[in-house]
Amino acid sequence: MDQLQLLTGIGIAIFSLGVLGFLTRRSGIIALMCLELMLNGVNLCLVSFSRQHASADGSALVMLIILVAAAEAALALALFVALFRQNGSVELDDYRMLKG
Amino acid sequence: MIEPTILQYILGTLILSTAILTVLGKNPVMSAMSLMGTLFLTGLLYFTVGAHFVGTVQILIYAGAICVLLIFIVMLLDLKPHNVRIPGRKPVYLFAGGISALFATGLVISTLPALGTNGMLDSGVIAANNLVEDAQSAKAISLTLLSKYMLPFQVTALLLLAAVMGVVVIGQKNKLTDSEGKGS
Amino acid sequence: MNFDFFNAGVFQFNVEQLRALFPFLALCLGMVFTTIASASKFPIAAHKLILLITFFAFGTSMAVGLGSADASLFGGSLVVDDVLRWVAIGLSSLAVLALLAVYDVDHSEWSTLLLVSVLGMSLLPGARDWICFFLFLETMAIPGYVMAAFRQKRDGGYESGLKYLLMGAFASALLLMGSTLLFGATGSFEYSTISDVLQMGIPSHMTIAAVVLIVVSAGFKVAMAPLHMWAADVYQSAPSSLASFMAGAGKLAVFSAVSVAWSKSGFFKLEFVPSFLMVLGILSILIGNLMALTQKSLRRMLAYSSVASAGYVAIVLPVGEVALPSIFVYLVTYGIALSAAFAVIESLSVKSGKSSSSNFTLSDLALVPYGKAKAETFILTLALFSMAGIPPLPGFLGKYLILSDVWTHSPVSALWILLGSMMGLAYYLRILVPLYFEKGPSNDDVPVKRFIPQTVMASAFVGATGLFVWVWIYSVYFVSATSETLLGTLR
Amino acid sequence: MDEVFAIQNTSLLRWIILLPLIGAILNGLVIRSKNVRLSGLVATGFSAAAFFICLSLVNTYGLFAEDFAQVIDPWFTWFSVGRIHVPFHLEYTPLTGIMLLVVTGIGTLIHIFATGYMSEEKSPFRFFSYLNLFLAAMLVLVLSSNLVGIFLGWEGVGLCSYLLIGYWYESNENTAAGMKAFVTNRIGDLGFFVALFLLAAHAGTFQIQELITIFATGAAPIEGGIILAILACLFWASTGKSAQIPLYVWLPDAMAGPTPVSALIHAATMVTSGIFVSVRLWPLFASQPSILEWILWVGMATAWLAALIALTQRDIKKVLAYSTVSQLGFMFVALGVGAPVAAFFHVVTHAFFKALLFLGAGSVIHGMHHDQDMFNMGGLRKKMPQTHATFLIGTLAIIGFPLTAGFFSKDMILAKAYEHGPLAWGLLLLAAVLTAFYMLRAYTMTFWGEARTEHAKHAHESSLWMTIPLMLLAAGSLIVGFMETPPIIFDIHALQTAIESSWYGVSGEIAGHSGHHLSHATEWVLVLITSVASLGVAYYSYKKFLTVTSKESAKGFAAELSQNKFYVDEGYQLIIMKPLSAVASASWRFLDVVVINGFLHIVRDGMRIGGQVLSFAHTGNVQTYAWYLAAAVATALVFVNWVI
Amino acid sequence: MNLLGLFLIPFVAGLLLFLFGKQTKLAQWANLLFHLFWGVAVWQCWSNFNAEQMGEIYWSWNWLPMLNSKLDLGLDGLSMPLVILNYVLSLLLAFYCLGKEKLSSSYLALFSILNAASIGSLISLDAFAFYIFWEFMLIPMYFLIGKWGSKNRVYAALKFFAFTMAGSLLMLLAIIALSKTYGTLSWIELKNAGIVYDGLWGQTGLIFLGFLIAFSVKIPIWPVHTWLPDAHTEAPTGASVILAGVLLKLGVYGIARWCLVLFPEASQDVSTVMMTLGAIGIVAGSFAAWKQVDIKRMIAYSSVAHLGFMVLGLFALNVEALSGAMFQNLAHGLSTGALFLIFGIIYDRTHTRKVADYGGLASKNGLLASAFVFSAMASIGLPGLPGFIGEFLILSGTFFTNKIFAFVGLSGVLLGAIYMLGMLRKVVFGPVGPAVEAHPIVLEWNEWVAIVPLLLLMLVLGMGPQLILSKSMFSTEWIMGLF
Repeated sequence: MDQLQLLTGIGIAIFSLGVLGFLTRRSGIIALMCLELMLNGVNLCLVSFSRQHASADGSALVMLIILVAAAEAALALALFVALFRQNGSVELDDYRMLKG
Repeated sequence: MIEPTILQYILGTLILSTAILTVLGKNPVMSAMSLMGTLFLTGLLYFTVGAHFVGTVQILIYAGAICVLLIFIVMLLDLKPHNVRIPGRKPVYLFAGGISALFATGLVISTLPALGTNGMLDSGVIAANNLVEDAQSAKAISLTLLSKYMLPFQVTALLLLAAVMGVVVIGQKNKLTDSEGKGS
Repeated sequence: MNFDFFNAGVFQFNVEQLRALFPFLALCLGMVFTTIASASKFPIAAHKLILLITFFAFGTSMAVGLGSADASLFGGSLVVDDVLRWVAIGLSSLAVLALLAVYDVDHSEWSTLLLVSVLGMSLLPGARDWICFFLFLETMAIPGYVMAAFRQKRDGGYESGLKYLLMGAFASALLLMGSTLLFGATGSFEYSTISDVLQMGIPSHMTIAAVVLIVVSAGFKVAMAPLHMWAADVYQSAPSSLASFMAGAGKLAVFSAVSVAWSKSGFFKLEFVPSFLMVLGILSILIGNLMALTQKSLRRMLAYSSVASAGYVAIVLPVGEVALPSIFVYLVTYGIALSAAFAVIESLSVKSGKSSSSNFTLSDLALVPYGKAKAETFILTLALFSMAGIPPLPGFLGKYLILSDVWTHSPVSALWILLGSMMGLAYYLRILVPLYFEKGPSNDDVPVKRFIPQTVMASAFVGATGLFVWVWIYSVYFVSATSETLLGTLR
Repeated sequence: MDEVFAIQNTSLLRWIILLPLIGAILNGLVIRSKNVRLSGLVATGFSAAAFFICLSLVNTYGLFAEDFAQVIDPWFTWFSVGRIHVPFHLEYTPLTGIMLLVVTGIGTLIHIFATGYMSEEKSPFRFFSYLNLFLAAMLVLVLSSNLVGIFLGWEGVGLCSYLLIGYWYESNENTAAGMKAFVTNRIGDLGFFVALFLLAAHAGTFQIQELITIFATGAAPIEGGIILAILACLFWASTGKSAQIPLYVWLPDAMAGPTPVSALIHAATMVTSGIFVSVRLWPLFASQPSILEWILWVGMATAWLAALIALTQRDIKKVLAYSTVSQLGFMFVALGVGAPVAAFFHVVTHAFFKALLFLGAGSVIHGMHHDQDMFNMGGLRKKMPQTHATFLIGTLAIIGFPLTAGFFSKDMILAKAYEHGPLAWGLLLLAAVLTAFYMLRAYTMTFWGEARTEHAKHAHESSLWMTIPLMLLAAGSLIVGFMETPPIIFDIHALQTAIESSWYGVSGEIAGHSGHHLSHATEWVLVLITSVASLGVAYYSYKKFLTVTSKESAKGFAAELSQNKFYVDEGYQLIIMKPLSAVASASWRFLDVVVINGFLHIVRDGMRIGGQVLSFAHTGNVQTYAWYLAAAVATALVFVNWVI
Repeated sequence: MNLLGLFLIPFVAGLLLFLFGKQTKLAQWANLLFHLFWGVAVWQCWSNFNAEQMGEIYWSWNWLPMLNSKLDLGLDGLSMPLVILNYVLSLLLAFYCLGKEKLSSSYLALFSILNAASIGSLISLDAFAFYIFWEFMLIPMYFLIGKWGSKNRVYAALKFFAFTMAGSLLMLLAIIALSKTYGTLSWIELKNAGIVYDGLWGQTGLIFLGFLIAFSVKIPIWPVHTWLPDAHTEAPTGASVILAGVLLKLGVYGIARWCLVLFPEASQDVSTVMMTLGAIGIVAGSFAAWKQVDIKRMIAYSSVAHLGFMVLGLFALNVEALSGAMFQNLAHGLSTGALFLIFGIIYDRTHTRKVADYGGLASKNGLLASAFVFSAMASIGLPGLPGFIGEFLILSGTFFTNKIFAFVGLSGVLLGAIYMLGMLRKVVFGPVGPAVEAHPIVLEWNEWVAIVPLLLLMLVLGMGPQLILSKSMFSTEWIMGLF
């Protein structure tokens, strides 16, 4: 087995773990962390693939991903803070006013 | 065809376990910490495959900045374990778990070729090692970013601008909300 | 390896490329101005002026470029061709409409965000690899997240923003995974390479998984059932202008980009993609229409109707880039009608004394003071009939084109569109009932806010002219132009 | 056929129709005067004008001429599409001429009578415009040169009779009677329709002249079955219009209309149009003997049934109505035995004396302040002498008192019946005897004995408006019989020549019928038997009803049966109308309301419910959305990996 | 021949009438004025109308080349009579409207636009243009029923809209298929395109069915007729008249123009089925009409029956029947229109539709009663009135093709007498009913002006049908030449 394939495996595993968390954790913050996990998994795969194909594109995308992740995280956290100030909770299933 | 080293195996196990901790941790601080661990260890793993630049960025920005931000917010809102509900208390979350299990299986199954031996890829080309080394170098990456992906790289600036503005707006507005927004 | 940075041709633009680049520069200039304006506390009117000028410059410069050769910029990662130009024109007009009709927010940051988002949208169809695609998509989306959260004073402002953000991030993670796997399978992010590789042989499971992930995430962006739920919430409680803008322009950008990207990277050659899209489309038509039938809140109803419309386009997508004209016409006409409807609902909710238009329900329409809202009701009527696709309103042209493309592809699936538009009638017509067929209260103490007359005038102007004359001629020429230039150049 | 007949064109014929029409329009729309004299005189004037035109026509073109020239008024083309070509042409033949004289002449007299009779009317102009309209329609029927035109008149007179029966529309009975008349006639007219279709399909023409000259002579290839079918359909139509079994039921109810109407429409003219059309088309009938049997026995049955019912009626107009039905039966019998001349002869004479009887009855009713029950009358011969005298003449004529009009026509029919066969003759004779019985019953109960009620005591003679027409008609019923007499008496055959000369030279001989004639001895015997039998029964009936009390009513099963008209109406109601209306309401309620609309509403509500069910899935929790997203991906992955 | 004005005038008039706002009286007179202008255009078309041609295009604009669609306007024996009928009815309604406060300027405007649409679909010889006008008719009608209708109007309006839309969507698909298959949508080119018939379930057959279903819903043919009673009953008088007089006729016209001409073989294949449906329609419609207690509903069901006759006429596939159907279009338009108009005028005073409330109309207003009876007689096909010509031609044509259907049709003739006269008995005659008792029934001059010409026209057409038949003869024979 190639070490790169180990990376890919780990990446996919982490990605799936992130999905699991995002689907099951009810705390918004932790769901956000799980999102970061997913992105991290993607990064792992990207690195390994770009090694396999000897192209820097993957690594370049990793940079951009990190950047976007940062932006999203910042926004999400800002929102959480605001929501917490309004309703004193960041539990996702406390915010279900819009439905039906 | 390079066999993984012991170090890589250890790192992998650690990464997975910290990730699991992140997902299952009762306390948000705990989760945040272990997430930080995951990211850090991932950075180390990058180093072991020679992707030094990516690893550095990973540790500096990702593990450093973002996770610190997370922890900071968690602390700010001081979310205690008691007001963090445990998954699986509601039966529907079993359903959610089922879905994600299915998801994971599907993903893993379909990516088996990548996990299996080489040459299973559609393109069928296996790069020579020296090329690989070059491709991972900081120079190559930056060149790619600044030549081929010039436009996205610049657009990210606008993206960040938007994000910053958004944070500003949301942050400033909720003062406004507390003063005015009560009525409605 | 040593790389001659300045002779790499990255920074050297010839005239055509500069001309192709100019509209985007105009947008960026607009951003600069709006940023300055909001930094130095200019009044909203100034922002509006800047925006108008910017969009006008953007649209016209794109229109001027129409028909000229395709310009490939930044080493081929962005190609400015007629599709992009047309989409950009449509976007700018929709943006102007959203701006004129419903500018129901009073933050100066709004304008900058709008511009950023438009930039992302208009770049989207020009992307030629998945990295750019992802980046432009995020550029389009992130300002959207912010704008969706603009309305804290209304009910559920933050909530809709949060939902939008979380789901969007989740979806883009999926998209990333997809393109990563694709990269892994084919060794490249570029559409052309990918399609070459896909043509080489029977695609591996990994490729298929990648395509599935990408399709689903795109389906999320355009709110196809069952990935549509965020849309209802966001369109209900986000600012009207964001809702109309995202539902109209956003759909237009993403759909045309997706159509380009998928057909250029040869997804439609995988036999499961059309059927997958078919399933999504049928689900969207059924769920969207059925849910819209049961809605109380009008804005929610419109959201679901847009879900259904996404379904129609999803059915026509597999036809490939040939269907771009019809998709374009359909989405532009639909977007215009939708914005007009949102505008009218906004002002009607004020006229009937509601605090916010989010919960403006069907029964509240009866509270609209009788004879006090003639213009709005007229516009709303036109908009609804246009969405229902009744001739001679332009919505019919869109429906006709979509149907005719679907017919050539798979005649049976055209029946689903017919079924959908039948179901659609039920709620479109029901909205008119309290407006026309039941005499509302004739109270004279109507709370008239300042922006209502202007809103109405604007929507009346744009709505009426746009719905009646403009779009007809416009789309006719679009169809003729593209069906020659575009279809000519495609193969 | 032009080489045989010199065709003469004239535009005079249309005026016969136009004049009464103008009268109707003037009365109904222009003048609208409440003054009965004025409107009456206008109407009378126009019908009289029509009568004089007819006279001049008869004068010009002759009535009993041997070699007759076809007279055509080519007015305009009504409609002409593909195989269907319908010119609106009018045609004069001797037969037509006689019918014209009868219609316009008697019509005019009845107009005059009505001017007196309707004196206390609110809106007489309506009555008179209807009456004129009827004349116009009837004249179209008589004059038209093709069957479609005849159908126009045919239904036109139906309309007018509908309007006139329901003239006093305030009472539901009258309007019901009118509707019954119209609908029953429509049932008959379906036959006419089919006949027209068959003609269009197989003959390609509706022109009577062509039909006769081509098909009766067999000049054109058309199988007899078709002609038979056409004739059967026409006969069916006649049973409607001329009140034969099974469609006679409307005529007695039609007496709800004013008496002049009963006289003009339901005795003299309209109801005989069936016979008139049959006589016009006689050569066709003659070419299909098998239809004649049917006609014979239907006529016979009608004559009997009506006579039996007439025996016990209390209402004088009802008696006359049933007697009309019975006499029409006689005419059809005449057709059936192959004697069109006799049939038409009886049409003419019957027109006179039945009109006379009805008008007499009308005068009586007028005198009795609109009480029509004979049991309330009696002893009127002193109170109203002229009426009595004329009525007596009418009665004698109808029972065939020697040398009256009825005597000749009825005798001719009986003779022809005897030629056809003794059975028909015997039955017909008995029917005639019944006629004598109920007519004398009516006459006696009305005019003899002593007055049985106040009305009867204070009855008064009617004005000259009414009595003069009575006298003229009485004179008519005495003399009109002499235009066609048996060989044993005078031996005049004017009518025969007239009729036979109007078949375009085609002979009316029945196919394969040996035209042997009775010896004079047999004729004498027949005449004697008939007269003696009728007069004897008449005298018995006179004695029987001389002393009748007002309380007296029918006793015994047979009498009950007869008085209740053999429950035919009730039977029709039970067997046809009720089930039909039940089916109607069932088909509407079930098909439309339950099935179709029910289905639609199920669809509608189903959609609504489906929406509500779906909206449960939309919990509002953002993670649920993520679940659906992930589920979509997962299912797609699994599907693509393991299923495809 | 200025065909453009034929539908532009009413369209522009409609837009202008919207501007009158509260000035109802002014708008009504202006509407009359517009009808004057329109009348000039109609008269011009009538006077230099050439009956000896079929599908000749007098005005054309290549408006949507990429959709293979040209705005071709033409006028021939099929459309001419209906154009005239449409104009006459609309003119008389313009008179009827005078002085009715409720019929505001927007009502007149919608009406005018409706006219534009119906005329447009009559004279456009291009499938796409035809469809546009065809669908456009729904919008004004929806508002006319829904806003000015009576109690249950919303239900009726929605039902009307949904039914018609459902039908015409299939037609839309058929039109698309045509343009994709033959590259043209112009009627005459399609006619010459040599459409090959590959069985009813082949492509051509399905296209044909698409057209057929759309028109069948509009006619309406049993069993898709249930929208008609509701629409007729709830619609305001004017809308009922136009609905009965023009809109339903467009279905018949459409079948003749698009189905019979373009798909003769297919028409032959379905003829038996369609004739069966028509016959069922006749009987079921008459039965239903017989059992109604609501006068307008009863008249509506009588229309269902009459249109059953026209379906027979269309699919008997011979000249007599087809010209009969085309003529019956006019006859039914006039007679039923008159019935709706007269009853509408009565309803304006009494505000009840229940038969039970009526009776003895004749003793309140003799002339009106006579007009009512006259129209009823025309509607049951009394000879001398146009209904007879139509029914006679149709039924004899049917008789040539299939005797059974002719007999069923005859039963319709009989049942027609039963329900119509039954209604007359209860409404016009008999003792005076409460509603008639309570309200004075005296007509304004303009209402007389609206009624009388209808009656005269019936008389003229009844005795001189050649006036119209000669105009449509060529076309019908031309069509039947295809079979």
